[in-house]
Amino acid sequence: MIQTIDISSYSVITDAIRSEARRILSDSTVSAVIGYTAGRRKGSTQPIVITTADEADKLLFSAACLNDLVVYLTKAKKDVPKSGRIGIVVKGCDLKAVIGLLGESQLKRENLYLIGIPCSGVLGSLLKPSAELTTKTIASKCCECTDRLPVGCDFVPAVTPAPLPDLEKRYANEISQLEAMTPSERWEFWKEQFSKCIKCYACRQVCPFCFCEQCLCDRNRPQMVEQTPRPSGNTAWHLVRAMHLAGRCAGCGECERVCPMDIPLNLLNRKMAKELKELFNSEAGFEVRDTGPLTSYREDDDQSFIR
Amino acid sequence: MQKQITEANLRLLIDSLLLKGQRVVGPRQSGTMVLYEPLASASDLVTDELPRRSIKEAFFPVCEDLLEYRKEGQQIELKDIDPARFPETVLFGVRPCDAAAVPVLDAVFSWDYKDQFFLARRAKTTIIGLACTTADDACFCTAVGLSPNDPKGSDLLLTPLVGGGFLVESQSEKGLSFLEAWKDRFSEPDDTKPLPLAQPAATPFDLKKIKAWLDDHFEDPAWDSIATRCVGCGACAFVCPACHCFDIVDEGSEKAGKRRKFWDACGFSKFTNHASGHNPRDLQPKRYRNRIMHKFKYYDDKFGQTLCTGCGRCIRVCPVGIDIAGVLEEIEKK
Amino acid sequence: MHSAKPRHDFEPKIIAFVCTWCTYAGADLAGTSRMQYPSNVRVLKFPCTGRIDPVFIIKAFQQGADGILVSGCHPGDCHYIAGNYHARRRFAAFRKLLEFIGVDLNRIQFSWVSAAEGGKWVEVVTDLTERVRAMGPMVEFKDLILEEQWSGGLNNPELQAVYEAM
Amino acid sequence: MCDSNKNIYLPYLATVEEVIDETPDVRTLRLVFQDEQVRESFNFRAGQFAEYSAFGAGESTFCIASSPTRKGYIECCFRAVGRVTESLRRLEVGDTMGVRGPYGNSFPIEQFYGKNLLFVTGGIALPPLRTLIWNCLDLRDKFGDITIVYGARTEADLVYKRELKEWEERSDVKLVKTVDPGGNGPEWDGKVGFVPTVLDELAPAADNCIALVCGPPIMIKFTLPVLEKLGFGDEAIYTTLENRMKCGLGKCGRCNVGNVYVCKDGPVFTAKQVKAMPLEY
Repeated sequence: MIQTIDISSYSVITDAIRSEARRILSDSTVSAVIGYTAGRRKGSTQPIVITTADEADKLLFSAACLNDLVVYLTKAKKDVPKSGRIGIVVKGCDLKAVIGLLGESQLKRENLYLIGIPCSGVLGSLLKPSAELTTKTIASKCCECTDRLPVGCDFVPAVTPAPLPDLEKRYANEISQLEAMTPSERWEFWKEQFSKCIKCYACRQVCPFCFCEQCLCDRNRPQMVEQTPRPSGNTAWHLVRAMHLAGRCAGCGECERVCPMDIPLNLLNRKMAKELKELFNSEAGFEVRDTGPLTSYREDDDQSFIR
Repeated sequence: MQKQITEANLRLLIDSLLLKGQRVVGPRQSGTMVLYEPLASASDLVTDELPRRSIKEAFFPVCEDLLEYRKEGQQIELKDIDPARFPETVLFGVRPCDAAAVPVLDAVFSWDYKDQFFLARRAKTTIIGLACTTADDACFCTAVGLSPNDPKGSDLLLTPLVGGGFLVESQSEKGLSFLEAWKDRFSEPDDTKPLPLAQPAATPFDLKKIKAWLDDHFEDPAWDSIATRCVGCGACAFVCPACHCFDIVDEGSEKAGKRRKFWDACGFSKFTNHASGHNPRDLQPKRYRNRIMHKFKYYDDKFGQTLCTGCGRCIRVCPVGIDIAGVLEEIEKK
Repeated sequence: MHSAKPRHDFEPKIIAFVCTWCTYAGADLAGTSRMQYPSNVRVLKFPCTGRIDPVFIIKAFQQGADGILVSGCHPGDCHYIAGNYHARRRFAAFRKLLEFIGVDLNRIQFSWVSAAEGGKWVEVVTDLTERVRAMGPMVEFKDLILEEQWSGGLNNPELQAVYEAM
Repeated sequence: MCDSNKNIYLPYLATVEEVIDETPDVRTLRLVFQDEQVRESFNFRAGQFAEYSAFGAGESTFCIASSPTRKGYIECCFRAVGRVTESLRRLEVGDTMGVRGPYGNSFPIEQFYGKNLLFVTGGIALPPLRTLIWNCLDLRDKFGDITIVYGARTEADLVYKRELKEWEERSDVKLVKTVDPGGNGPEWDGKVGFVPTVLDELAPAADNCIALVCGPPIMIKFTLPVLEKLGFGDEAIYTTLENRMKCGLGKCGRCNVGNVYVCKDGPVFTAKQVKAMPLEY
């Protein structure tokens, strides 16, 4: 039964963000604020970098504010001004990306002014931006979200998000469905998904953790992954990305949302997160860890699979 | 020549084409989206949604082999691709914004050197267009001089009629010969009224004025405010019916392998990266500027046409919500 | 001198990623002590198991490997102190990913073989070769190489002729 | 020579006839086409380029370094910087490689008849002008005096050392070779200094003279003002642009500077054309 989700708090949040942005820009605590602004189409939003106080009224927060703005802080985006302290609007899932990047010393906490959002969920896709937020159109990541109230931010609008109706845990169900399949069925499922990929690299370009100067898959000396969008090269590409994100991915789900071919990429990352939690009891959360699960070890790690 | 065909006869026509071993490509449900794909049977045809990728793929594939090489000792033997092996194809249900882009691409692919990979497929393909009765707020074909029932590029144009069935208008020789070959499926047009066409909510752009601004605003701070948010992926270029840039790479070993041509996009940083590391377009706004310039100025300078048909796909798939219609509006106001 | 090798219809291609300090030396010991083991294994020498990147394993499968062996120093013996500990975690995670996309994990074997364990090396290689031989060729990745997107597909004349003849 | 149903991406096969190491990392290959018919029909003009295939690695773009007046072979000169050039470097005499071309426009040599010619170039940028130099020397009487100003970082970086000697010995050519400060060995007989400064000292007369400039962007940036100071008009200065290319024949949309396609409208441009282009090269 489809229920609409109460997001009345978003208008209060929008005003709070605007006044906060105006304040921190006018007394120059920050040199720029990265937030969301309205797009041309009804209900659509775009990321925006504002640098003056009177631009603060452009900021808003709505159910269509899906982007993980943290990608603009990484060094992959050289053209966003990096001087001085930067303000940024972050939802709970985005904040986990900031925490991950702090742990990997890509960002410095003192250069950030985090505007946390008490989030009641966002849309799953912007193909129809004016869609109403319901239990059907809500993003899959929000159904399993446990961090609605961001922790450790510089400013959080004093609003408590309305309790969410209980939502079907889509990722958990899909992963268990896939795990129940036989290996050849799983291979067929993923072969069909990966052969749809057209190598547009949107999943890499929006990912806050994909900040390599030159991606392994863009190199040809040595050429480890095929460049052409053929099923074989696509499979290798998505496996390499899943391994590179294992233990780091914060679950912002942007890779899956931006894929023009609707490939369920976040399934791979959620599965790896689940396995790493079981194997090494480590999870991307709100506390800064300077070594991830795959960059540290313990003497007594499980080695039952090793002869 | 005008004819009429009922929904049932159209499906029968598709099935008989398939039985003849003809490849029929049309919009088909593929998982959670609609894509132009080869149809297994007429029931696959979906006519109520704009496919996620454009029809350029039927002429300019995502990835195709250019040649095959094999090395014996110091000698190399090259195997060419025989254009006769491009499959004869009939495209059903092609949207006017897709069909209109194909003749635009003819210009670049036959500029001095004839790219047989595009032109041979073009010659072996019949395009049957389908007028649009629904549009969403991303469509802006009327803003770039096209319309929901624009015959440009289609060999036959189907216009949905009230109560099902389609009015068929032939637009080219190929369309006429197709009607001739299958005349028993078609009937004479009675005067049933066509369904109301879609009205995209976009006011027409003055493309000349936009081009004039682009002519002398290569260096302009506006590009930064427009394109700083662009993250440099290729989604907009790959779903676009008019973008035609590609890359060529060898795949295989030194002993044997293939040379392949596949889609590329000017949004990528490595698109113009020199071996010395120098990159003329090092920052993202410069790359997005090239996209707008190529579509609305360079292609006009070279071939007198606009490399955009207003399908709105790039607006729908852009990860950061860059809206090309919004950008054009902003430029037009300047 | 060595017994006549039994003829098999399927000879699996096994790729062994080994660390040069322990397992490679162990394999060398097996050779110098005239131990017999199947020749299906191709050995790739790495400075440490920590240097073995999962993308190498994917590449090996793409190039036609039917079985993969990754072997290095026992925990604590690593010449670089912690290379094998990191590898242990990395491959524990990578196994789960491969399993999730449908690769049969019996095709991949991880082992610790020290420089003195020539016998264990022979044992590991022989077991893996027999196991993979029983499972048959690794078809998933081999078929994948031939897959195309629909638009790039070409008619092959022989198939077309057969079709018309029907 | 592009009949309609030919695969325009199919290269001609050519055998490596001779390998010359110009500097430790720059090599010249002399190629002979294997197909008799191609050997006869392949004619090009000075300034055109070709796509050279190292099968298994890909294709690379270099100018055709030999002169159109020398029949039966073509030469290319490259530095081993990437996957394709490394693979080309591994070729020995007798190996096969692919050549696709000739592409692009060329130097309007007919307009240079009766004029003096000033060649200004540096490092590995000599090959694009060398084809023109030899072309003019083979029709020597059609031109006024020919001056060549050629510089490199060090003595070892000078390319075509044999031919530099030849040009020095010829009476109808004035060669001024230079190395960057500190790059000269003990018995270095040429000048010492950057090319623009050496050109400034030389101060060749500008009237009835065409300047042909080719070199790294930094050299061009400092050479053009010197030429303007000496009185060379924008129409009288020719240069070639190097952009990343893939197809070489105007399809893959990669080499454009503004609306100019370097592979179709170039690579040879006058300084006037280059100044009209947006700063995107």
